[in-house]
Amino acid sequence: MLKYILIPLLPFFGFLIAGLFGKYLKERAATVAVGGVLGAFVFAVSAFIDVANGTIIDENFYSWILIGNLSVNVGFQIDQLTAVMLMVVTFLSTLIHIYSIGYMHGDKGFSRFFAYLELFTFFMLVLVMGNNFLVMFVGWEGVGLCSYLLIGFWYEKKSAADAGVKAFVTNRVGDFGFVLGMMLIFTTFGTLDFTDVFAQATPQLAAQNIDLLGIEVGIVTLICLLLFVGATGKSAQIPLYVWLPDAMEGPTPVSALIHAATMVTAGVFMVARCAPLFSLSHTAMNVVAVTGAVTALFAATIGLVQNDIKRVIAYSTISQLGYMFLGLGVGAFSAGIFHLTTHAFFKGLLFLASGSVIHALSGEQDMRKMGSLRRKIKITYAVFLIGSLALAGIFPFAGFFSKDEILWSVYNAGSLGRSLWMVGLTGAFMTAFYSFRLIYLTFFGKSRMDHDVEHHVHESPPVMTVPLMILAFFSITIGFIGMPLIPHANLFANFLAPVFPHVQHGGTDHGLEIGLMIFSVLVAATGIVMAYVWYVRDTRIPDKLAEKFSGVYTLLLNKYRVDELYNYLFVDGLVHKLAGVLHRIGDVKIVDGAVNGVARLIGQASERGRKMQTGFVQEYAFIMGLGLVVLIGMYYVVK
Amino acid sequence: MIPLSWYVLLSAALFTIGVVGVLTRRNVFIILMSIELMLNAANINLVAFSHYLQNLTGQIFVIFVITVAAAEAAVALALIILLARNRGTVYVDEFNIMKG
Amino acid sequence: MINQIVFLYFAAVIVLSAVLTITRRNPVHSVLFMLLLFFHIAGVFVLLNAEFLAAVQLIVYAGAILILYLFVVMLLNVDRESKSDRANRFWPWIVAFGLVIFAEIGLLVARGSFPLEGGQIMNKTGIKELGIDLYTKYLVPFEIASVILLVGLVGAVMLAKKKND
Amino acid sequence: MLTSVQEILKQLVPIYPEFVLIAFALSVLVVDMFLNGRYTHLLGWYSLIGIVIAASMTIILGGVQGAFFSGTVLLDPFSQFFKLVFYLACGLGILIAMKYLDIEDIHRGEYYALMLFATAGMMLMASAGDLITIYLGLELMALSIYVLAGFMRKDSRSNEAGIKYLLLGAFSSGIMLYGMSLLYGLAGTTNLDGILAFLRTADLKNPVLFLSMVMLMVSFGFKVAAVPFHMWVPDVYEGAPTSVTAFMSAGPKVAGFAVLLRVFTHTLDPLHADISLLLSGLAVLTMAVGNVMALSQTNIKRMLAYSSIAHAGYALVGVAAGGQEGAASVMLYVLIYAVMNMGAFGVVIMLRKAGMRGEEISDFAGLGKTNKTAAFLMLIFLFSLTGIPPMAGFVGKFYIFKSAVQAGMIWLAIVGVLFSAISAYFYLRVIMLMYMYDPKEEFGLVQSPALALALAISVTAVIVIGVYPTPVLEFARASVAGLL
Repeated sequence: MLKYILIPLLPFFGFLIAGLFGKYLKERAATVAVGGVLGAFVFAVSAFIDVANGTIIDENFYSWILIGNLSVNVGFQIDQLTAVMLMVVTFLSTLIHIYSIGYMHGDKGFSRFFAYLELFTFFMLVLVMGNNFLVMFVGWEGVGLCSYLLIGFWYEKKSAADAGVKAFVTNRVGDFGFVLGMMLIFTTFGTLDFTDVFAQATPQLAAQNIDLLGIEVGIVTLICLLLFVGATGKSAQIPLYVWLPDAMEGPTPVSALIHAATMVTAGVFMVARCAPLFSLSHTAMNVVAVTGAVTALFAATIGLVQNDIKRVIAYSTISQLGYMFLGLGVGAFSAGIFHLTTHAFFKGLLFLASGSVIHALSGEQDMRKMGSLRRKIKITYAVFLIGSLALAGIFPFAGFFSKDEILWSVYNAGSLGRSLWMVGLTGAFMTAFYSFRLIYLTFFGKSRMDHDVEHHVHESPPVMTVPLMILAFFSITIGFIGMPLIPHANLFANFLAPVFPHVQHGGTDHGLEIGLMIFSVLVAATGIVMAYVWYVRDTRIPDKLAEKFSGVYTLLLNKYRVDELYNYLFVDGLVHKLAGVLHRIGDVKIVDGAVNGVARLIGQASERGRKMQTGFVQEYAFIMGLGLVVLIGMYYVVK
Repeated sequence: MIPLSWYVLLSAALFTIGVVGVLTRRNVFIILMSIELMLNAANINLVAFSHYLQNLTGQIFVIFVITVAAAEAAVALALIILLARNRGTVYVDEFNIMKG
Repeated sequence: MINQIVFLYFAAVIVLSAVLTITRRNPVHSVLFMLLLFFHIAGVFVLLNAEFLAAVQLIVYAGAILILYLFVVMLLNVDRESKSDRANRFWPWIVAFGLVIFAEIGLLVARGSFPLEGGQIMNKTGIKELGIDLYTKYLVPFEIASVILLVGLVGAVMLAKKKND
Repeated sequence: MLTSVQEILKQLVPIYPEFVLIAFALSVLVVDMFLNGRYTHLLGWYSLIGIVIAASMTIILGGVQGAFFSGTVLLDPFSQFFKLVFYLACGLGILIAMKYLDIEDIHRGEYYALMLFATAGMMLMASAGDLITIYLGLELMALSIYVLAGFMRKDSRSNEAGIKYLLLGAFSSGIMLYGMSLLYGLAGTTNLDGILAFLRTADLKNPVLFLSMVMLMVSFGFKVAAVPFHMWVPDVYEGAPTSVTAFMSAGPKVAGFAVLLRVFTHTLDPLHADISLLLSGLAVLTMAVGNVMALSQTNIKRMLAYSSIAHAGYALVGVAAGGQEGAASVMLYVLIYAVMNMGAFGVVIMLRKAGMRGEEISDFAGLGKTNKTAAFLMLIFLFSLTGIPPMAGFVGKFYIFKSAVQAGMIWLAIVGVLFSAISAYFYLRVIMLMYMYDPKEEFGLVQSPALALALAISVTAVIVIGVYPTPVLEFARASVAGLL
């Protein structure tokens, strides 16, 4: 048992040591930190082997909240799903820790950075290992906090601090759904333990309704939708995705670990964990699938025209997360988790590789100021290409297997499935296009670099390139554990089968399956070729198009003006005066967009309220009296 | 035989006058006196009920109310003296350093 | 009948002097009207067979508390009252608001009922019973009341004394 | 003669704790005269001894239950729970005050005496079995606090806080008395059990009953700072000496909830439907106003004042939910709230030193660099106030909203969680300032062993209750048993 507890505890000790003694350890803090996660990885492997041998661990340590005969425990559970997540989290975390030694070298917050990273890993492990909703929620909140700390790591950069707050606050909106869902689960099932809750999740229960302000809603549907609100916040789905692109203000290893490989997939993990509940509610499943598909396409279109290298990858992350939800939503839970796994590798790779590019260019992130780098930083170019091929879904790279498994399941999911399949395929085309647009702009063509920058271009040190190569290796090979077509060759799905008893299996028409696969690879290849033609062969085309369809282009470039839309809806539509209240109330400006919109509205209410607080005792007494009169008047309402 | 409701109406009137006094007058003394009016309204109620209920509790309550009123008046007047000394005014609407 | 006339007289004076209390410009005048008011309330108490309370009302309320007010009013001698507004500028609204409160309380009381209304009128003076109750049944409240007076005393002295510390 | 003294002492056993506190307060007053302004802090420790003795008596009396002194005083687990919270609040209040009073140059023995008197008043409120005891306990507490709020005699802000609190407090007392008189007229008794017995058979549609219930609600709402009876809170909290503000935000408010629970979930229980409706309305308003108004504050004491209003709103959700679970959740919540809020004020008080008021939120800028411990403690308290697990504040909120959902008031829980999400903004602002900005100027913090002890107690409580709340939760649940 001890070794399982050590999985989260080792990073926690790492955090304590790096955090408390960072001042003395200096750069040796990294050794401690890497030791912590590496240890966790070793124990995770051991746990994985145990699970593979059939040992499912589900143990309570003590009861946290005991209310009568109902209790919430602090306990861990390691089943197949957790084991997969443990492997992904600890492995990537280890690699990214190592990479960070090189990347953060010389930063004055070096030991602080590693302390945060360790703390994040700890909470992430708590999240995936919890055996009930509340422990999961502790991890859930914890990773949010660490993400906030890490995004705002370079707090001297104002935009970084703002982005941190935006991430935290948007996530609070999502958490709001999670908490409510959790509460509803508690009152419905009388417990928060996964095993007990899922054991009671029967079709009879799904038939029960609950009165919500006069509308009858299925209780399971309501629970699932509330949980899904939480998932959209954490996993950056419409409409709560706005924080993720801004989160790129953080150091690149953070983007790779938190905003690509692990934390953002927490929502996917949670929905998969609750598969027994979700599969009881068609409505909830459809909402998940449609949200996923729409996000996948929507984010991909934005990704087409972004110029910041990290933002392109950020939007592609949102889009890929959309695919995972699409898979979950049609009942292909193991396909969704499979995509989560492969995505963790190739997206982690892409982020780290982009970090290597940025590192080489002394901090430049604008792709318009890159070009022709393929000869100068060969290793980075090679791994970037592998990552992009995986992202585009080209056979035999990892992304191909997982994405096609999802699309195949979607295709087989009735009429809604067919239309979502079309959406997914369109998204896949765009994915291929923008990921190679990135490659061509960055590594091909003429150099558009500043002279100084060009002079200093250099390949990253081995401490950074070795993790890249390891990730590249897995980006090529990891897909084979989920082989389609051949009976029993999908090791991944077989492994997870006990956790997802409700898995909807794809159709059995192998001919059709192969046909669709070839078709989607062709679609992706078309995207790549088109990107080649536009950005390498005849570079005037994009500009011409942008000119011709300037409306669409600006719309995309401005990310559909969603931030402005939120502003309009929440601010202009309701309040006439647009006073920058939050600027006035302190020097802390709370970010743009949706958050700012709501915040400004509330801030204005707050300012108005302040004016009502005049300091005159008699006004206070009058308001009390008014309260008295209204309350007495309520007599005529209630009686 | 006086109906009980007469007493209650009298006390309601006194209570209301007290409330209006608290809410309108600027002089803090008169506000305090208005509060005394409200307390007296409650006292009339208590004594009247006590009488009609054949029950002494109401009267005892009144004794306590008067006691508390005395103590409260002492503290209030002390604070007013302080304010008059420090701020030179006894108008409540000029006690407004703290607001917002 | 005679009782009712007496009550109506008391009531009329009480309301009138209450209104005068809260409307006079000079606080000293207010205090004097309040004195009148307390006398009539004492009269109402007598009408309700609560002679002891009537005495307390006069001795404590009128005799002590009001005199304290008078002292402080005269001590501070704030004579700006003659020049500035006596009420804040919202007073007409607040008078209307007061009428609403009165109407609400009046309406609810008129529609409601007091279950024991019309019971026997108490004939005993009740001073003895009052004393016994106060020292037995309500012993703890009585003691608290003494502590409250002490706090009032300590607080008032501490706040108002001029000490060069 | 001797036997009769013993007889009297024996009869006083149920109110020994109150008795002890008052005796200590009196002796503080007497001793203070002889100390002549020197060694005043010793009186603080002396008062703490009194609190410890009273607390141990309360614990010893834990087994004694029932109505005493003709039903005017009740001893039950409910009142004992609250008394322990009051001891905690008073003890922490005294600890954080000692150094602060020196800095403000108002270190006088009366301070401790008044704290003890106020605590005795709160204890009587919690164990009141009669409207008269409630009224007197409340006035004893309120009167002491009026004086404490105006304790800085030379500071006109403090005077102003005192007079504002007094005027509005007396106004609300007037309303409460009127309501109590009507209730007495209806029930023919001021005894709480007697009133309950009356209500069980009475016509509940009687408008006078409703009127008196509403008037009680207004005045208790005033004490717990429920909107719209909250307007005094920010002004008084800002003007009062910070140590008094800390005590006010924990003690009297919790006492208000003790009475609120006693009267509304026990005595007036037959009216539960109406009460629940009105209180849930007040709860929504309170959460809204508290959280929204806190956003635009620049003074930390005012911000914490609005935050305390917001927290009263969460607790009111529990009262509105009613029943065993609702009451227990409120009790747990006020305990946690008292501890974490006192802790936050304890950090605020560290910033006050000669020549610097240390009350602006911007004064916290860069605290994370200049004083790591203080900043970290503040971080914990603020996270707890926000309700982030595994801090105690989360457990409290979780239990409150859970009981609301259980009572079928899902919408109320939704509103509560929503506003608690908003509250993250303004707590976060302080954290951002502490950790993400550079200090404006170099400044040292005021430290003292007493303050350190207070902070250690509160931070330990916040974390321990957060990580392992079961014992406290069980305690609250067991304590509510006598109430219903």
